[in-house]
Amino acid sequence: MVLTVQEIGKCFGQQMVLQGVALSVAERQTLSVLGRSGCGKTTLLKIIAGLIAPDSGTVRLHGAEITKKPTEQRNVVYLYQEPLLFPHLTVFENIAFGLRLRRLPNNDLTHRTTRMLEHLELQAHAKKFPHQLSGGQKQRTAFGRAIIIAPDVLLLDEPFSSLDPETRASMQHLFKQLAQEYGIASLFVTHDLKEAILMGDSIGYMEAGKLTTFASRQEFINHPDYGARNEIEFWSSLRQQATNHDHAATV
Amino acid sequence: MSNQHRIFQNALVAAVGMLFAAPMLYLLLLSFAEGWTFPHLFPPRVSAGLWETMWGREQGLVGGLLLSILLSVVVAVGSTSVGFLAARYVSYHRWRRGLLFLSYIPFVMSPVVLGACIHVVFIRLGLVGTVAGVVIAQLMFALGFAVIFFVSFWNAERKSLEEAARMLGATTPQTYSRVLLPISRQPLLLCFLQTFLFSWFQYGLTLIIGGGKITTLPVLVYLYTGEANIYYAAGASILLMLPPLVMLWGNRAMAVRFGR
Amino acid sequence: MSSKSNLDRAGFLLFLLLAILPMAAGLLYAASYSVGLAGLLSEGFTWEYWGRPFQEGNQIFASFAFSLGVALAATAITLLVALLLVLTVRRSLDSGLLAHLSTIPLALPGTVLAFVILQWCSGSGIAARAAYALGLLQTPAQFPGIVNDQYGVGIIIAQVMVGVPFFALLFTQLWHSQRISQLMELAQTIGATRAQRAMRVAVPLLLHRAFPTVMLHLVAVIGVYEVPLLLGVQSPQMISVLTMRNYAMFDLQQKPEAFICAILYTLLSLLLIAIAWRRMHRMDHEQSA
Amino acid sequence: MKFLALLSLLCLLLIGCGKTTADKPQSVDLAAASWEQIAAEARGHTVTLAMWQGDPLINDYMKSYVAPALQNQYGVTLNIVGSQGNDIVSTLMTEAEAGKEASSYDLMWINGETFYQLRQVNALHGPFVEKLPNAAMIDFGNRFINTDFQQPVEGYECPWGNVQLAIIYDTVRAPIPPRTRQQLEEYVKAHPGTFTFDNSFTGMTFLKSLLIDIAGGEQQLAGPFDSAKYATYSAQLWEYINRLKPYFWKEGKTYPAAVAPLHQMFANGEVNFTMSNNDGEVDNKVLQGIFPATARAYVLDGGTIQNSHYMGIPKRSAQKAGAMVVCNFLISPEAQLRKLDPNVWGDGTVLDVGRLPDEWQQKFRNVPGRKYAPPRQQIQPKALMELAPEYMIRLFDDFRRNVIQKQS
Repeated sequence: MVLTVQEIGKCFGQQMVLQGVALSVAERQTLSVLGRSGCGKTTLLKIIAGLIAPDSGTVRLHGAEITKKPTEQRNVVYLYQEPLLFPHLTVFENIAFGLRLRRLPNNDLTHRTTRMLEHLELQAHAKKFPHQLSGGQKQRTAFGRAIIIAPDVLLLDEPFSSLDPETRASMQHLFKQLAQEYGIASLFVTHDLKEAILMGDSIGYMEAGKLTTFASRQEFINHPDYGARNEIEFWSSLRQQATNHDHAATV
Repeated sequence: MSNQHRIFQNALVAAVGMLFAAPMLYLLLLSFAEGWTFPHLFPPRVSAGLWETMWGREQGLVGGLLLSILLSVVVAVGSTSVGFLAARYVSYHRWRRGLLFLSYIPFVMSPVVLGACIHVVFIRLGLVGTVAGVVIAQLMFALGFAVIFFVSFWNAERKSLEEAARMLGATTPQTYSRVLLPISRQPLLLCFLQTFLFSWFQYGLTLIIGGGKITTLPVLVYLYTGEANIYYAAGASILLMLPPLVMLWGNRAMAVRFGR
Repeated sequence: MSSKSNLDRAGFLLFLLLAILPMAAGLLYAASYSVGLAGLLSEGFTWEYWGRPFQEGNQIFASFAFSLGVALAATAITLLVALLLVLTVRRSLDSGLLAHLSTIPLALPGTVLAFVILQWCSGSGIAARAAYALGLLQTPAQFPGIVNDQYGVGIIIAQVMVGVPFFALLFTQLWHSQRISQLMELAQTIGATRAQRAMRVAVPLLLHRAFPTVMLHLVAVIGVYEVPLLLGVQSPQMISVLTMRNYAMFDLQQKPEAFICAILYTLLSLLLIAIAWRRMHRMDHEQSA
Repeated sequence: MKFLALLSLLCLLLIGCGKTTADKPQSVDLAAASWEQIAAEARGHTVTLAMWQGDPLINDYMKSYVAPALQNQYGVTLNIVGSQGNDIVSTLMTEAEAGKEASSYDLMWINGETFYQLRQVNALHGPFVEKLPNAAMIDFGNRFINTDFQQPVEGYECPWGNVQLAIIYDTVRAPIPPRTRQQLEEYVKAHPGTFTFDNSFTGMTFLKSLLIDIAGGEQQLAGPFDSAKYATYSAQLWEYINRLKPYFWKEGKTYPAAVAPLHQMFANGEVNFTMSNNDGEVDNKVLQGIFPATARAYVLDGGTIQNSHYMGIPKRSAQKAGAMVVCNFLISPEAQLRKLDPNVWGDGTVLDVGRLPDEWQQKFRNVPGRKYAPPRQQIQPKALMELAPEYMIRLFDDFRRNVIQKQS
C-alpha cells in the first residue's frame, strides 16, 4: 500500500468533523471518495497533506508514519478546486517550480518540463502568465506542476467542478492518462456520482465525517444506499424511452 | 454625451486641476518673489536670490534633507518588513480581530498626543534626542498602518498558494523567496511608500521625541514658517514636497505598468 | 503548523515591543500622572485634577466640542465635494489629468498646507489682494476673517483640501470594485433617471462602503496638530494643540491636565474606531455572503 | 511561554531604568579647578546648546561664526539644537522625573521664567560665572544684568545680551504713533483692526510694561510677587485691554501665537505695528528686506521693559567644562562686538565698554550705527526692570482667562 490512513479523528471546537476514518490506496490506483460538501472530505485531504494536524490517528506512506512530518517533506500534493497557480510565474515556470526547488540541472529541467507541456498540450502557452489562460488550461498547468515532481500520492479536491462539461470530460480523460503514465497513486474527492465511478479503481462514500470504502466499483454500484443503481436505472430508462420514441416515429 | 456637456466637464476638470496644483505653483512663485506684500496680487520683483543663498547660508537644510531621507527610509523599511510578518501572524491567529483592533490605535490617533504620553518612557530608555528614538517612535505609528495594510493581504488565497508551494517541497526560506515575496512586490512597495510618507511628514512627534536635537526637514520648515521671512518658508516647503511628489508619481506610473 | 512560522512570531513580537508596549506604557503613565501618582510635583493619589475639566472657564470640554465640530464639518464638506467630483469627472480622476494632479495635495505635509492656506486667506493674503484689485475692499482689516477665526474655517479649508483628493481617489476605486457602472446601467433598464441613478445607487453605495474610512478620517482630523497650530485661535483650541500647550506650559500645575486631555482623547478615538470597526466587520460578512 | 517571559522582562526593564540616578563623575572639580584646567578638560568635547532657532541671522551667527571659532580656538564642538523656554523646562523636568543620567543639553539660552523655574526645580549648575575670565568685563552692579526678573542671578547664568522692548511702526502708515496708553486707545479707536500683540513672550512683556505704567512706576511692583497689588492693577489692565479689544486685529478675539507671525502681518500691511523685545531688531529686519525701509522703532513714554538674556548650564550636563568655555567665548569682546552689528544680529552687549582695553573701546564706539532704532542712550532712561516671574505667569494665564476667553 502506498497510503494507509488509520483511525483519523478531528474536531473543530465542538464540531466533530472526522471520526475513525481509515483508508488505503495501492500502487497506481485511484480511490474516489464521494460525498456532499461539508462532509469532511477537504479536512481529510488536508490532514493527509499535512496542512492540518489530526486529533487522533495515523497517516502512513509506504508503511512509514508521516503524521507529524512537515508538509514540504511528505511528497504528497494536494490539488485545490481552483487551479491555484503562482501569478508571478509563467506556465513553464509554474510547472518547473518543484524541479527548481530541487535544484535540478538546467537542461534536465527544461527537458522534463517541455515533455510535460507536450503531454498537457500546453506548448503554445508556455510563456503565458496564469491570468492569460482559460479555466481548463489553468487546471492542466496545476496538474503538470503537481505530477512533474512524481509525488507518492496526489490528492484531488473536486478539481473539475468549476469547469464546463466538455472541458471536464477531456480533463477526466487526461488525468487518467497521466496517472497511468507517471504511475501515481491518488485520492480523488468529488460530489459527482458519475465522476466518482469513472475515476476510481475503488470507491469510498463519506457522510458526516465517516468513511465507508468498497473493495470494488461493482460492490458500490450494487449497494442500495448510495443511489448508483437509481442513477443507472434513470439513464437506461431514458434511453429506453428514447428508443421507443424513435421506434414509434419510424412506424 | 452632448457637446455642451463635454465643454462643461473639461472646464470642471481644468478648474479642479488648477486647484490641486495651486499650492505647488504658489510656493514656487513665492520662492522667487521679492517684496510680495499687500496689495500686490503678483510679485513686484522676481529673483533667484533665495535659491542661491539658501544652500550656502543654511547648511542645516542639506543636513536636514539627508537626515529626513535616512530616517524615512529606515522607518519605511522597518515597518514594512515587520508589518508584513506581524500581519501574517495576526491574520492566521485565533484572536485576529482583537489583535487587529490594537493596530488601529496607533494608526489613527494623533502622534502628538500619544507622543506626549510616551515621552517619559522614551526618556527612561535614553532614547529622547537620538535618531534611534525618533525612528522607534515613528515606527510605532507606521507599524500600526503596516499591520492593518497587510492583514487584508494575508487572505485564504495567499495561504493556499503558500500551501501549494510547500506541498511541492518548498522549505520556509524557499516559500518566502520564491512565492511570498515575489507575489507581494506591489503591496510591499505601496506600504513602503505610505510609511515613508508618514515619516517624511512627521513634525510634532519628531519635535517631542527628538527634543529639538533631531532637525529633520519638516522641523526646519516649521521653524521657517513661524518666522518673519516667508520666502524662506516657501523654498524649504518645496524641498519638503519634492520627494513625496516624485514617489507618488512614480508609484502611479508603476501602478499603470503593472496593470493595477 | 506550516501557516505559522517563527519568522511571523518574531515579527509580531517586534510589533508588540515597538508599537503596543510603549503605547500601553505611555497611556498608563498618563493615567497615573492624572491622578497624582507620577510626576515631580506629585503628592500622592488625588482626583483633584479630574475635577478641573468641570471647573468654570476650563477649556478641555470646549476644545473637544470644537475639535469634533471642525472634524465633522471638514469631513462632511470633503465627502460632498469628492462625491460631486466622482459623479462628474470620474474618467479624469481615473486615468486623466486629475489622476496626476490629485497627488499634489497628497504630497502636502500639514505644516506646508497650513502655511499656504495662511498666505492665501489671511487679511493681507492673496484672496484679499484679489478683492482689493476688484475694488471690494481698501484695507486688509476689511477682509473677512477666515484664518485664525473663531469657527475654525481656516482649519476646515485646509483639511478639505487634502481630504478631497483622497476621497475622490477612494471613490474612484470603489466605483470599480463595487461595479457601480454596471449597477447604474441596470438601474437605467429599470427606468431610473440620471439623478435617480446617482442618488439612489452610486451615492449610497459609495458612502456605505467608505463608512469605516470616513470614521477613521474623522478620528485623524480630530487629532490634527500642525494645521491648527498655525491656523487656529487661542480659544477654543483643537485637542492636540491644547494638550501640547498644557504639556509644555510655564505653569507646571497644568501638566496633569495635558494627560487628562490625552486620556479623554484616547477614549473618544477608541469609541469612534470601535464604530468603524463594527461596520467593517459587518461588511466582511456582506462580502463573503 | 517564551513570548510572555520576554514581554515581562521588557516591562521590568522599563520600570527598572528609572531607578538609577547618579551624576556622571567629573574628572576635575570645577569649583576648585583653574581656568586652564577647565579649558583643557573641555578640549575635544561636544557641547549641546539648546536655543530658539527661528531667526536665520542668529542661526547664522552661531553656526558660521561662533561654532567654527570655538572649534579653532578651544577645540570645542558646538552642537546647536532647537528648544526654548517652556520646552527646556519640561525636558529637564521630565529628565529629572525619569532619573536620566546625562542631560540632553549642556547649555541653554534662557532668561526670566525659564531661569526662575529651573532654579525652582534645582536644575541649574552654579555658581559658575565668576570662573569665566571674560566676566571681569561685565558690570555686575548693573541691575538690568545682575537681576533676572527680580531674581538675583548669583552666578547661575551667564549674561549674553541686553535688550529693551520697542514698538515698531511704519512711518508711512502711522506717521504719528501712540506713545501713551491714552494715545493708544485713541489710535485703535480711530484705526480699528490695525493693532495687536502676540500671545507669547513679547506680547506679555508689552502687557507687563502697561501694568507697570498703570501701577505708577516700577517701584510699585518691585520685589517679590505681591498678589494684592497684582489683583488691583491687573484688574485695571484687563479693564483697559477689554475696552480696546473690539478695535484690535480680529476684534481681539485671537492674537498671533508668536511674534514672528506678527512680524509677517506687519510686513504684509495687515497691521500697522509690531514689537520686539530687542530694540535693535528693526534694523536687522529692514536690512534683510523683510520690513520696509520706512519702519522705525520707539518706546512708550511710560517706559518699556529692559532685560538681559543668559546662558545656563543644566545640573545634569556631562559637559560642564565645555559649556563654560562656550560661555566665556560668547562674552568675549570679539563675539559681543560682532553680535552688536545690525547686519549680523543687532543684539545689545552685556559688556561694560568702559572696562574694555582701549582698542576694543574704539571698536565698540564705531559700530555702524543703528539707522531705524532710536539710540540706546535715548531709550535707556525709559528702561523698566523686569518684575518677579510670577507676574508673567499670572499675566499669561489671566490674559487667556480675562481677555481671550471672554466673549464680548
